[in-house]
Amino acid sequence: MEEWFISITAAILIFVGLAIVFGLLLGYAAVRFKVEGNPMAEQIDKILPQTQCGQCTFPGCKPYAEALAKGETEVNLCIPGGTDTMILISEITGLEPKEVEVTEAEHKPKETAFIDEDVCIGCVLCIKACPVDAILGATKLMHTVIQSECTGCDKCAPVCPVDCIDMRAPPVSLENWQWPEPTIKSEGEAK
Amino acid sequence: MSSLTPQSSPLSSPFAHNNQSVRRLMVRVQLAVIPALLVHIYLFGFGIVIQWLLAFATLMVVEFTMLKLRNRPIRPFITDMSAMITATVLVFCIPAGAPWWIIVSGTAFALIFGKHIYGGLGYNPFNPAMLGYAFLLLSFPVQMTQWTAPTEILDYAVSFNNSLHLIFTGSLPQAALEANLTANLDMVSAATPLSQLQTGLTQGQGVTESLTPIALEAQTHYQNGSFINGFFYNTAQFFSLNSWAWVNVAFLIGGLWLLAVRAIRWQYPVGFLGSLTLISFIFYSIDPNTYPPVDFMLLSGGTMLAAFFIITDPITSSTTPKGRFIFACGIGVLVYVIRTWGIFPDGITFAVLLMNIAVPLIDQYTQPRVYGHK
Amino acid sequence: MQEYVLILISTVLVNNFVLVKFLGLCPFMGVSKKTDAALGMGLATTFVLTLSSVLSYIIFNYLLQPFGLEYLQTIAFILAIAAVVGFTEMAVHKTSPTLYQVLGIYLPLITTNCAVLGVALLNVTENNNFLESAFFGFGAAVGFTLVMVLFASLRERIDASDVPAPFKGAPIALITAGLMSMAFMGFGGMVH
Amino acid sequence: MSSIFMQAFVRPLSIIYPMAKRWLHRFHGGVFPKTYKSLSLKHPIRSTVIPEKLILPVKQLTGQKIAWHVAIGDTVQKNQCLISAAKENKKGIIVPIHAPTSGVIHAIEMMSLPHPSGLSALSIIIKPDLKDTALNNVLNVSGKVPETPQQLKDILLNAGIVGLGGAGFPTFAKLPNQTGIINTLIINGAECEPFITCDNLLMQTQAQDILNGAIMVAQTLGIPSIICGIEENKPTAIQAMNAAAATLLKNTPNLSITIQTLPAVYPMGGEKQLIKELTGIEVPAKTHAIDSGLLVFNVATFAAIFKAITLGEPLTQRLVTIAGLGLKHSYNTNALIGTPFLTLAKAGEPIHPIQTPLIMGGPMMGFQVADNQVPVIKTTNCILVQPPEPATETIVMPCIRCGECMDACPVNLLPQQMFWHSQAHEFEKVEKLNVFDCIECGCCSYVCPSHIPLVQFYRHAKSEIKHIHAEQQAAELAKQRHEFRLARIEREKQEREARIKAKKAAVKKQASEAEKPSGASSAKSAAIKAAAARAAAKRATQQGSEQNVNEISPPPLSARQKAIETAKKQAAAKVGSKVAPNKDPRTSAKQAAKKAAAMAAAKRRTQTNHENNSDATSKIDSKQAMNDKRKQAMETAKKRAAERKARKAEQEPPK
Repeated sequence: MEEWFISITAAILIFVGLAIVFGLLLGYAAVRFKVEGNPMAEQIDKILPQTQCGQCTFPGCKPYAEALAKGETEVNLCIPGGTDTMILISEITGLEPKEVEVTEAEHKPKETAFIDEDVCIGCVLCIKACPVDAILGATKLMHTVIQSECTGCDKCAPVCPVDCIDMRAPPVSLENWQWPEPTIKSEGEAK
Repeated sequence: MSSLTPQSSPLSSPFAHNNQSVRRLMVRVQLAVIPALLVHIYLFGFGIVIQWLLAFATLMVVEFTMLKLRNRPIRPFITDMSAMITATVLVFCIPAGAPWWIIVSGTAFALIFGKHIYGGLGYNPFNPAMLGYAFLLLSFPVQMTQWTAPTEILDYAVSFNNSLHLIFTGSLPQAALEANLTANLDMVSAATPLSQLQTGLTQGQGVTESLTPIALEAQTHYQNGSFINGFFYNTAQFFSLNSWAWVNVAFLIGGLWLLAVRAIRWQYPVGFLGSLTLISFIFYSIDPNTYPPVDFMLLSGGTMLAAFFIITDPITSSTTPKGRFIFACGIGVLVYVIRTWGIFPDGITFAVLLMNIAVPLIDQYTQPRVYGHK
Repeated sequence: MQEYVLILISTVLVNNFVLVKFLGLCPFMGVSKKTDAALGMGLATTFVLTLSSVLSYIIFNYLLQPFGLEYLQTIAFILAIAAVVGFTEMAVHKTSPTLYQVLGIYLPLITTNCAVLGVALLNVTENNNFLESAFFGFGAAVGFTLVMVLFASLRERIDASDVPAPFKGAPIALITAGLMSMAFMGFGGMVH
Repeated sequence: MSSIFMQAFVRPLSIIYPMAKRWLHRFHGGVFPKTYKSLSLKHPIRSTVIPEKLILPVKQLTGQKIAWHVAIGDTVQKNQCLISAAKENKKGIIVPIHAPTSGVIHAIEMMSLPHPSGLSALSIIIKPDLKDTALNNVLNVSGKVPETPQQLKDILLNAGIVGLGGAGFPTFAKLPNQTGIINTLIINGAECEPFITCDNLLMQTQAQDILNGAIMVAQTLGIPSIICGIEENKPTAIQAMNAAAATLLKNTPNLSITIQTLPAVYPMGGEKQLIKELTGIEVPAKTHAIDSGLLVFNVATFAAIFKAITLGEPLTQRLVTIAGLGLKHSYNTNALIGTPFLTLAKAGEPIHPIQTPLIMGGPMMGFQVADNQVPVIKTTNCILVQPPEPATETIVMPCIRCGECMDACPVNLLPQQMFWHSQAHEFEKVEKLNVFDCIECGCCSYVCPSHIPLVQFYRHAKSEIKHIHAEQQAAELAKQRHEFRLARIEREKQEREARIKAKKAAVKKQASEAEKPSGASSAKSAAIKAAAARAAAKRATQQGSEQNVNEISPPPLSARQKAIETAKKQAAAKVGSKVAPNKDPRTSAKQAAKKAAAMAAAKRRTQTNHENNSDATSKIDSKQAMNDKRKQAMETAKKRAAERKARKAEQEPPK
């Protein structure tokens, strides 16, 4: 009778002892290796295109990055970033990559806002809407877009009462002309 | 031609070319194999020619179907001869008398899993020939160890239709069997020096004893009425090299020609043969009885075939000069390790595959010094 | 001293845990997209494996055997491994947050990594002494890391290859792993 | 230069092992293409032909200001300056353009440029009158060697001299400002590109001018030694230069001039390769030759410098080779800058009419021009009619990592790895492989057995990497602007709250003083009184200063405006006086606060109605006209908006 009684109590004692030892060890480790803040948010923010366009339903890129870091939202909401940003986000957060629905933005060259000056009535609405203050002008005075600062987030066009803003790609000039990538003939289909 | 819009994809410089082409490169390697092929036919009979024809047929079928599946332009890829080299190398690795389905399945596996699954020419990380050889070695160990004996042991050259009969039916035709009886050799096959050495060593014999039986067999060989007593090496009419050594010498000659026409780079043979010689010299000087001499190591099995035709495959080997040297030295060391302590008599195929795995890492860390950089 | 070297060679090359014994395949396939992630995973696993193999030896020989409780060995080993992995996860999170993000879910998954439990159980079946089991654990982990890093650099090259569409991604990786294990069979029979 | 022994050993060996020739020169790699130079060497230099129109493209970057000295319809003399940099131009360098011959400015319009992109730029089109009347010494130089480097640089700038070897970098910008920095001046006579023989003939005919130009530059900048590198396949040129060097050495004792024969390998003519070959110095990456105390110019540039310094003649023409397998007679000529390619090509009697685009430059580094009517510019050293390799695309095989390109690369890069990562779009890896050190010489594509257009992959990779860096910078800038904007909005909110809180506090303070008994200590009440007085006075002065601000901007005050002003002044005065008599301090402070609030409200009211009917107040009778003008503007805007929507609607459905 005592034989199995001893082995059971021994087993229980051993496991309880082990649990206590490991518990203490992990408790000490948790205190000593305390990590505050969440570096992931800055890391994601660094790879977002910073257009502050709000197409991801967040007021800017930083809020979207924090939401991603906390894991509250999807990885594929950043439309201007397209699939490569989505892949980078999924790698950083470790979440599963998901298809980006609106993808035609990826191939077009970046478009910037352009105000048709003879239609603009100087209502200052677009200046308030622009997330990066790229529109120059004052009430009743002519408005114009600083092309180099505009991120192409297209927040100003819908706001304009007289619809005088449209998005235009910069004209191809000697400065921004790019060598096209050669297509290797044999990679394509059979001749 | 006076359109002012930017051209879609302007054909840019350079407009001159030294009209080198992949096909010309591969043809040179193919030519370099011919001396070894002739020596092999002279010493081991026509078995290898039939094997090569079988391999060529399989290669054509496999390449055609694969290119059709990947809808690639058929003509340029079939005539780029790269599959031909894989088949040729594979043919030298298998016994000349092996049954027909050995070479067919080996070539098919090599080309499909070795090359086309990764995207065709230029994308495969593993050497296709070695992949096929490893597949055969691991799947059909019995058939792969029945090497045909050299003709001077068999006392007659295995004629073309005899070996045809052997390959397709698995045994010699009846007539040849009787003629064979007088030399009381029932089987056609014999062990290669390497496997002979290995079995001898495992049974505890020294290097010299385990190699002499070949000479003994030569002794019982009966030629026009008198016994010729062989000695340490199997005698042949000229010098003291056995027939496998002669095949290796033929590969050496072909290889040197390749070096001269710059079809391969010097880092490969120098690295491989250098490291093999060094490591076997060290071990030989430590204990001559358990470790074979240097020249035996260099001229046995597929050493020369590997040095000039297998590891020099540019697609699967490292691409930087320093990287190539490290790649070749690595194979040399691994070959010696597998031959001495492994269970496979000739470790070349596994050594090559193992170093192919390490190629991307080697390329990353052996970049040459760029002009103007430290 | 000589047999420790033999143990190392046997666990790293001859019967490598991933390619010959086929243990620890899920991180092998999961984390091998980038070489630096693979190296990070390898180092973390080395730390865990060596520590847990020593710990499981102590638990088995000094706690279970005297009381004849050998049959409880698996639970005890898992407990030990979980503790070590918990400790490692916190250490990695503190020392290099980037590595912590890169490894992500695969760090806690080391607990369920069959190589880790495999090492502990094999130590018992081959009843290695203390030093042997330490070397055994360390060798297994080095073998795991070596193959992980090689496989990751190979995958980076294959991802950029023109692989047929149905084979892109995991299928071609599995085929490559298979061919790698075929290559590792070359070391077969060296150390019995 | 390798030793004589090496030469003797390599010559026979290279018959069986051709690549042994690579051991003769010091830089890595290099290729040995068929030179085809004999085609155009046999014929003497043809005299200049004046075409029926000259096109002079004006390369203008956005934001550059150019001073135009001519307009359409003016008649110009030869060497007359057409455009030059405007004084207030701050951005980049503008090289002046001179009329190559006398004639009439026919038009100034967008014409196609000789550039691989095929883009067009503003160009001056001159219709020559064939009289060729010239202005002499346009740069009014004294003919003597300029004393200071700055003088030399001004002459070179005004003469419009750029690097004629092919880069086209303005020469004056390459020169240092003080003397003694440079210790070797290199004359680049290598001319390693196949087909091109213009430098060779220039050396044969104008050896004296070239060396004089070099000596002048050396004396001005205090350079002790001059080395001229010429490839060994130009023996007559070497002889001519040696003879000229011998004669000129007599009267320039402290200067050492050496003519060095170089092994004929492509790309010996590259600046860094030539420096390594002649001096053994490796110019560190991302730095210019001048940082290592070296200056390299093409022979044609030195000839142009000599003419500019001695005769004051700007750069208006240059020696061009017109060659190709498609021409019966390849030849060299002193072509005027601006001559269309086709006229020169036709003068070489093409075998069959030219359909394919002409190539500017040699077969290794040239590019196809979009339109054969493009003009000769200062860097055009060759017009190639038909390159040896037909321009049609041959079958491109996948890369077999054979390393031929790596052995051929003169910069010792890894072309096969760079190609692999750029076709897989892993551009950060391509950048790590130092793709920006690639000089696009074409050796790798020349030797590639798979005929892959490697150079174009690297050009694409370079522009892609520049684009990625630009995008990252733009994103960084956008982030800062966004954060600044959020901070500004935050600050404005806080200021408004603070102001409201201050006002509420002031009102509350006044109320609390009213209940407290009047016998409180007089010192405390006196202090409050003083504070309230001071606040009121301050507000009054502020009121006054805002007052005159308003006065400056609007037109002379209308009657109604004056009435408001006087009312405000009395209010301010009453507040001030009330505080003075000994009324209860707390009530006066409360009243002051109420008064201030009222005044602020009044000010705000006047401010708003000041804005929306400012024009109305100024001219009461035109009030009506202003309203309907504004209404009209609104209508037109609405109409135009409607049209825009309709147009956008049409675009939508076909998409």
